[in-house]
Amino acid sequence: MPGVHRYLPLSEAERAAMLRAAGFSRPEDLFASIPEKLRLKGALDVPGPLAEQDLLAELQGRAAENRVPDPRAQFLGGGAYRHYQPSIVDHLLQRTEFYSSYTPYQPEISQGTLQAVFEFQTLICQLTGLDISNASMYEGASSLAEAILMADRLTPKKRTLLSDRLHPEYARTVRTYLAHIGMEVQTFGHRADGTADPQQAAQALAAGASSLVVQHPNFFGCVEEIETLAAAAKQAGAHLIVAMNEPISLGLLEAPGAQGADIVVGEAQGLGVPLSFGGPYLGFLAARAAFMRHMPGRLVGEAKDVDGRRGYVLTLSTREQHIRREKATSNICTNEGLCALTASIYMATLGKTGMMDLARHNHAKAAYARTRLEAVVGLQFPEPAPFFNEFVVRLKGSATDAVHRLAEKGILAGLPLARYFPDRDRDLLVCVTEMNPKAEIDRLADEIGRL
Amino acid sequence: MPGVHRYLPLSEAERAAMLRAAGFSRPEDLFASIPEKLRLKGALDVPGPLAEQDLLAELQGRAAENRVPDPRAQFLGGGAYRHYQPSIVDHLLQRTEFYSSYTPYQPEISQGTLQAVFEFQTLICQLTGLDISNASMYEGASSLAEAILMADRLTPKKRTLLSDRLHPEYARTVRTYLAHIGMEVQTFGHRADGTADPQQAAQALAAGASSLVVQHPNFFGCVEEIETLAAAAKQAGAHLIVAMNEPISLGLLEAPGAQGADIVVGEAQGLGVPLSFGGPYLGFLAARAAFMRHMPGRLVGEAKDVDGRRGYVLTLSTREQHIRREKATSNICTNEGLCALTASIYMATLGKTGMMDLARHNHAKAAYARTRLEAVVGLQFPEPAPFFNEFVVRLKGSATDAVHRLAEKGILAGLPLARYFPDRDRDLLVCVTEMNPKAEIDRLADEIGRL
Amino acid sequence: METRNKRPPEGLLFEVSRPGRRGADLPPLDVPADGKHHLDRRFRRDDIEGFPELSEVDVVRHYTRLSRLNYAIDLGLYPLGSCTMKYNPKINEKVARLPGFADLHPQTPEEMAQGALRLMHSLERALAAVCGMDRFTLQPAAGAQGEQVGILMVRAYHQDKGNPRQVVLIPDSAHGTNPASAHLAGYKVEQIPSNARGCVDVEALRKRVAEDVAVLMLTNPNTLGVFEGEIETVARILHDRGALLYMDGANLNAFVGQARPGDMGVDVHHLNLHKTFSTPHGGGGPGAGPVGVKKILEPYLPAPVIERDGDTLRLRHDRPKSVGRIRSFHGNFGMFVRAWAFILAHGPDGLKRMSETAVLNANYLRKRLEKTWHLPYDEPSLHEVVFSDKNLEATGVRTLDVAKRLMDYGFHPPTIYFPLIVKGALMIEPTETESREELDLFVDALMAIDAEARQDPDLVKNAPHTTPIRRLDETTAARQPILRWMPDPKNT
Amino acid sequence: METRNKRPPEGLLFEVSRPGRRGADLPPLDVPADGKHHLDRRFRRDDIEGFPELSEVDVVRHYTRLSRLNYAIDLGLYPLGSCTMKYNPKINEKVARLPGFADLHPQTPEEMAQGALRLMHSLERALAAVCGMDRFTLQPAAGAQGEQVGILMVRAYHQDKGNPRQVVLIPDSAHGTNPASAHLAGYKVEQIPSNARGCVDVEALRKRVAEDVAVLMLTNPNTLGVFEGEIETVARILHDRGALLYMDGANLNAFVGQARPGDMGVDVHHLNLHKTFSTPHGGGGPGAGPVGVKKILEPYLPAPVIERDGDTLRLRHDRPKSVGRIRSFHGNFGMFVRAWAFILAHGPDGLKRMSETAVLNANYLRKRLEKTWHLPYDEPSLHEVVFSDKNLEATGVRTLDVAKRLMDYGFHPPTIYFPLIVKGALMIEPTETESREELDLFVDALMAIDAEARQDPDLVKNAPHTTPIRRLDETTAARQPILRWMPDPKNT
Ligand SMILES: Cc1ncc(COP(=O)(O)O)c(C=O)c1O
Ligand SMILES: Cc1ncc(COP(=O)(O)O)c(C=O)c1O
Repeated sequence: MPGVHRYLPLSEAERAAMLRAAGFSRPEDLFASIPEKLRLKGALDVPGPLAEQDLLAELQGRAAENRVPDPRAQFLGGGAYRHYQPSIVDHLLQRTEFYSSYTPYQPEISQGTLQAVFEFQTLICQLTGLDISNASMYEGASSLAEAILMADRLTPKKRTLLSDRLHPEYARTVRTYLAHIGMEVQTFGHRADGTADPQQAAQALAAGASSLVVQHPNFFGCVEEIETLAAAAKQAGAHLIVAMNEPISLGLLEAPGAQGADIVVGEAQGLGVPLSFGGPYLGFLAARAAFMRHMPGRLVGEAKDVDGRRGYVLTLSTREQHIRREKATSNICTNEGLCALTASIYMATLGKTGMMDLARHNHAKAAYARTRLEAVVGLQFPEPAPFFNEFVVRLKGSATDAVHRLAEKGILAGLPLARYFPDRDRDLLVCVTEMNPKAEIDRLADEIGRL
Repeated sequence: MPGVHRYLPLSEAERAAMLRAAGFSRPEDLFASIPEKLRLKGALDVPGPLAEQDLLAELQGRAAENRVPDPRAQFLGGGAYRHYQPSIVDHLLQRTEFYSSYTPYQPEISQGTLQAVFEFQTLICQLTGLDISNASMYEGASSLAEAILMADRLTPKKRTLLSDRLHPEYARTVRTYLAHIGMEVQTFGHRADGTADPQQAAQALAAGASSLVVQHPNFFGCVEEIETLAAAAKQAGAHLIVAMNEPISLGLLEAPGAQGADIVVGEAQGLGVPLSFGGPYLGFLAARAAFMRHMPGRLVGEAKDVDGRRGYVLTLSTREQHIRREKATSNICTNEGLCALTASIYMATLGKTGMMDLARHNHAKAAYARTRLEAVVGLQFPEPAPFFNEFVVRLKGSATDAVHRLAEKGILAGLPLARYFPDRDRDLLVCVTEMNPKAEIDRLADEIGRL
Repeated sequence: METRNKRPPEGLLFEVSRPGRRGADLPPLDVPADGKHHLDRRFRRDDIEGFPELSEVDVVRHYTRLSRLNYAIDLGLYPLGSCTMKYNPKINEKVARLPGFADLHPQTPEEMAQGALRLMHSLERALAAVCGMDRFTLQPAAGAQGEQVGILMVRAYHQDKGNPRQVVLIPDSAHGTNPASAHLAGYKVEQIPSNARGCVDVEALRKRVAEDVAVLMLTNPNTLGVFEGEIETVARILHDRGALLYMDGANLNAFVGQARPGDMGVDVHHLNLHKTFSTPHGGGGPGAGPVGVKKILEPYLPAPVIERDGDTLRLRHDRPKSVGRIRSFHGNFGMFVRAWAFILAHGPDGLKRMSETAVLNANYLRKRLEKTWHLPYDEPSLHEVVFSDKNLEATGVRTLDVAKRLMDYGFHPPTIYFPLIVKGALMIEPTETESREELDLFVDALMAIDAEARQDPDLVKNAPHTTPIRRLDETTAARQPILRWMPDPKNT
Repeated sequence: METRNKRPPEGLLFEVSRPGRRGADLPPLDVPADGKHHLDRRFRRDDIEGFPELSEVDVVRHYTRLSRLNYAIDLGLYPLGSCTMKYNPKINEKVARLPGFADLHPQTPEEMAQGALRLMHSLERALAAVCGMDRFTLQPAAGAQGEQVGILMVRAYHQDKGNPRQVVLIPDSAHGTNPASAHLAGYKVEQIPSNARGCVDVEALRKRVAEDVAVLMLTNPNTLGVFEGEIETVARILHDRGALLYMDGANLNAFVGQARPGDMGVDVHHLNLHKTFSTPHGGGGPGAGPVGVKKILEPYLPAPVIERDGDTLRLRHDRPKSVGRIRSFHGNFGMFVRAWAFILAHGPDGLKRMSETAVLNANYLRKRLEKTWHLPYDEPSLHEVVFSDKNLEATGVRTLDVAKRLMDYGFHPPTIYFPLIVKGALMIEPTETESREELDLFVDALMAIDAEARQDPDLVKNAPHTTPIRRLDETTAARQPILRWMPDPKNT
């Protein structure tokens, strides 16, 4: 039966009957409104159809072509982080009521999603030490761009200052977003220890800017001096935007909001969202209350129903594109709802002590790896500043070659910085998490020593 | 915190408060009713505790120690069958409302399970061509024993006749069940073509028996002459019990009920239940209406609620152990509910045409394999009778050795009959299903040819 | 004002079926469709009458809708006494589905299945440690089959000594499977009365135990949740007369890590992995009922047994004295994986803490309820507590009504009318995975129902009011049983 | 008589939290806890104030209970117009979770990620075939970001020719993201009116298109579900004046396999994998908004692009004319896996049959409803149909009331009050995965509601009556926004 497909309920007979009932004689007539010459004559040039059994085999084959070392022996970071996802997270995500539902436009039958988002907003506020958070954004880089735009809406200066320690893909994305809306993007430099330089920031701020952007921990793993930078920004009437892409660090690091940051934005993939070769991930945006009506994206708020029951609704939608059109605070519509739910369940599962212990473990393991590598003669550490779970090691030779040679030993040693900075050919960005047992860290250090 | 475990909600503080509230001063006092000298002093000698991350790694390690060839190159049958489980089956099974609920003693909040069982009972009746089915039993072998007991309850003769073509583990289980309740077990022989011999059956029946038991297709893969055997049984006033352990065959073979069988019983694992090294599986038992009040196990029936709504309940429970105690029709309590649900979803998904097509494919593939092997000189086929998806091939040398040698080629060639019949050292039971692509069947034939 | 959603209830598979639909597509047949092995017409069927035809979407919706009609442990307290309805860890579901386990064929040669055999071997040893027994069989599919195997071993033991004996003694408080299993092992069942404390009457036992008695099946803690304090004496009485002691270990959750059957004089017992070790109940099953034995019974264990042979584990089938097989293959392996994961997750202290918490929760409930609800046996409770409807006699509200009314408060009712020695029993087992707030909510509900019973008994007697279906007419259902769907003659 | 279950609603995570509980245990730390890299106090926090503390059981119950408050596609028709809420195949969820995909780090060296790159490459090529475009970028995270990328490319194209131009034209029936995205690309937005048939007014367009116009963003089929029959003329008008045609492909489900944007004169368009290609909506996301372009725009595609280099696929970053990155990494890869699986499952005929069925279902609904419900634009419908509440004017019942009342009939309401050119719009898109009986049930509900509106308007105006929560006061919610939980001052 050509037409009967497992995903299409209608049988041939039903199809024919409905066609008649709808007043058509032939299926083609359904498309009579498409000019004849635009009607596709041939068949589409796509593979398939495949029975599910063959489909699974096909995709298993594809997945198997990704030849990567055992996760325990991977040391990649650089904007995406390897963390263990407790089994209940995915189990709960697979509730069809969560993953197959739409944006909760109809609150009476969407309280599950709405309450979960309200909780997500609160959890992000607690982690970042800020007043408000939205319901999620696409991912870290575009979220940062939106944050810069938001800061400039509250305090129009048409200028932002980026630390040169920002993830290169974030910097590039910001430039793409801001290219044509008359905002100037300027970068400021760093100190010898690898952290953003408050002096240079202050100088740059003197010319006026709506925001000062610093990544924390920065792209090279260094923990930043948020308080100092916040002071400089405040002084110049600019908003300090702290960009983060390793949320687990917030289990150990002081909440940037408590250190003077006005906006904390970035990537929350680390909160249990699968690596999935780069997406879907989870942009987040938290800010001081003053930004409330300038926020991009969806916001969920508390409300009462006609019987006085507490419930939750999408609110402040006059900020959004479907109401404000070109004057909206952003063009975002579909966001990353399910990833926000992933992160919420993850955070709820780890809880306060779990999050703080996990962060301690990550730091301890990275510190151990660093110490082991420091014992290897001939290696250098161009960024001596304190770090969380990531740092740069300068090898004796090409880091790219090193990665390939260690791959043969079943180790994915890290990210060669040459990928972004051709002049840093010997530098390797190494990330160590709870996924890396001591034995593998030792193996990494030994093999690097043998290079 | 020693006491706080992820599976135990109570915090230390709550624990202490509740202990006090319950009127105890120390946790040990909770066990004051256990004589002091019986109280365990030391700690239990068991491993753990493991964090979930380590637990997963540990069990992945165990699973990896099972070194088996690719499923496509496996040809094992002999009571458990390799079939593709459509993805929706497990997705639906993972609804906590299905897998974490208890036996539906409280129908008002168990209609999901009850309706599903009612549907299962109906599906089994439709497949077997009989009037009634129960809600599931442990697995095939013990279900057969229960069927024999049931037959003898309706028609007490204290004697049953087993075909010698019955799965040896089934025969052994029947003997264990019947050993001490005064029932005689006798076997009857087979014909040269490998099928049960109606003559011998008739002779044996002459002495009187409540049941005649034949497996279909039998252990050696042969399709049996149910009509003839049914006639013989009827003639002697005995019930024909057809034991089946490959339910997929019912997509191609005439319903035994329509051929005169009084009871069809056996293993329904083939209906989408995972192989899982032998269990949990799915015993099923279908029979003519006359057996209704003699049925072992749970039965679900239709009922009306106080508002006239249709619903389903556990019924005819006066047959069961919790009411009848030692006079019950069986001692079964917990059954294989979730496996019955698995089978129901599987059958619903394949549907009428799917079940019939799948059975045709299985037979065609087995027939192709048989034909390919027949072309190999020196091989014999001791059971020439028609088969479904399984048959015996007699190799030139030891089948056990052959299996080991082919394993090195990444093929699991089948079940050496020596496992059960020391005298059939050269015989290999080969099963071919939709899981075996032509290429692997060809490889099997070629490699056997090379032995 | 309306209260019920107007969508019609989900029909049966056969009613939502539509001719010509299909929910699965098979890979194209890659071999000749017909050859010399073509199966003769007389063997073939040309239809499966009434069999459903649905698309994948139809199937998913059907079962998703049905699922929403069920209560579940993940929705709240499920206090079925004697059923040990505890939380089922999700990781256990995940590991049981690892392809290395889920796709492993039971006929796989031992050498290729060492991981599975090692897991079974480890589980056997862990259970032996937990129970203080010498050896375990994992073969039984559930507790009842474990009882059957256990009693068959007892019989084989006596047989070996020349006389299988005739009688199995069972307390009147025992679960129905005990007598049913003893019967299947060919024994005559005799009841032993419980004493005023709800425990086995030792004097009555002493009088009764003679050469004809093969074994006593004692549930410990018994179905009142009370520890059989005189179990050692009981064992001595039996052993002195050559009889054995079988323990029904369904309630093992009460003292894991606190005490061990093996130290109590127990010769053989079963336990339920689907209770103490949290394998999911699946709406009725599957379970697993491992049986532990002392050395004296080891020769009679069902075949095969797992044994070391150098570094490899082997399944030994040559066991001359074995009672034989009780089922095909190796037992409910999928449950073994889950139970093993459960043990590893807890470790020695965790298991001890598990039983301690289960008993704490039961005693907390008891304390909060006993002033209002009648406690027929005022004995120390372990993992569960049994109340009755006695205090409501005047109101005409019965245990069944209370059970149904609890549904309106969002709870699954306790086990009711069991054990039989308590009239109108409400048997409550909270387990260790309940939080204090959930227990308090349950107490509040029972307190509210007690008040309702006095103020507005009909409200309770007509409960439940808020469930998808209300009370069903079970009598008619049993009198004119409809056990399967039939095509409506009108439509055919 | 009671109607609502008495269990209190599930509290917030922070309310059900209890100090000292934990839901996860970490592996023991296997390295020194503190060394010379100890982090200075001033960097550290010593608490995460208010952060929840729950056991695993608490978390599972919390979210399981919340889930039951949601409607879902697997529970029934979800006819949100313009959202294409179709069945999400379960196999897609399974393959997206294969460790080879789910655990693949985005910084993995290309050589080790060939499987992922091949999948992306295949998907790009399949989408190009489906849409008749020359090249695709998969980078955009959703439709809106796809629009943004598309318009940025248009800008780069004009820029290259020396003048980026100033204006983007958008019909008044367009989705809000269109103007918002155009604005982000630095353009001035001007509305083009729709004509009496609900399509773009070609004459108005012809008048308006001049040197300052960069592009027209045309939704096709438009938000009325009507095919823009004059699209070729529209393209010609634009091209004649050097402007380009952008197509919003959110409604592509209407003509997959029947017609292709590339053949209609479209220069660039996005589509939504989370609509036409069934990746789950996830309660708001994630999605994916691939953008297809004609050769002329290829140089401007976001970097990186995937390119063959012998047998290996590589990510090319050196794209001098590229508009640059719009996000980090390679796009929403998990959605690519699902979409690719969806395409493979259907094949060419299946995809064609998909759109045919979607259109059939929409027209079947339309026919059954149009006599009773007001059809503001009596034009041929493709995948969706837009009604209005005009016929109910006299009753005082409004579109919102109808939407809420549908919930009492067990349905999710259609999209309402969109498109803006229809007063009181009810925008119904059934998709191809609905069965006839589900559509009939929906028609019956709308018919019944029409009758109720006339007989008992308050019943409808006060709907819903049977949902866990009833109508919420959104005005107050927006006036005094409460956007996060705060500890109750009383308790602190
Ligand atoms: C005390 C007792 N014994 C035996 C059994 C029977 O166990 P199963 O249901 O696993 O066969 C049960 C289970 O309900 C029980 O509670
Ligand atoms: C017509 C139309 N255009 C654009 C969009 C925006 O797509 P997305 O939500 O994926 O950003 C939508 C989605 O609602 C839509 O319906």
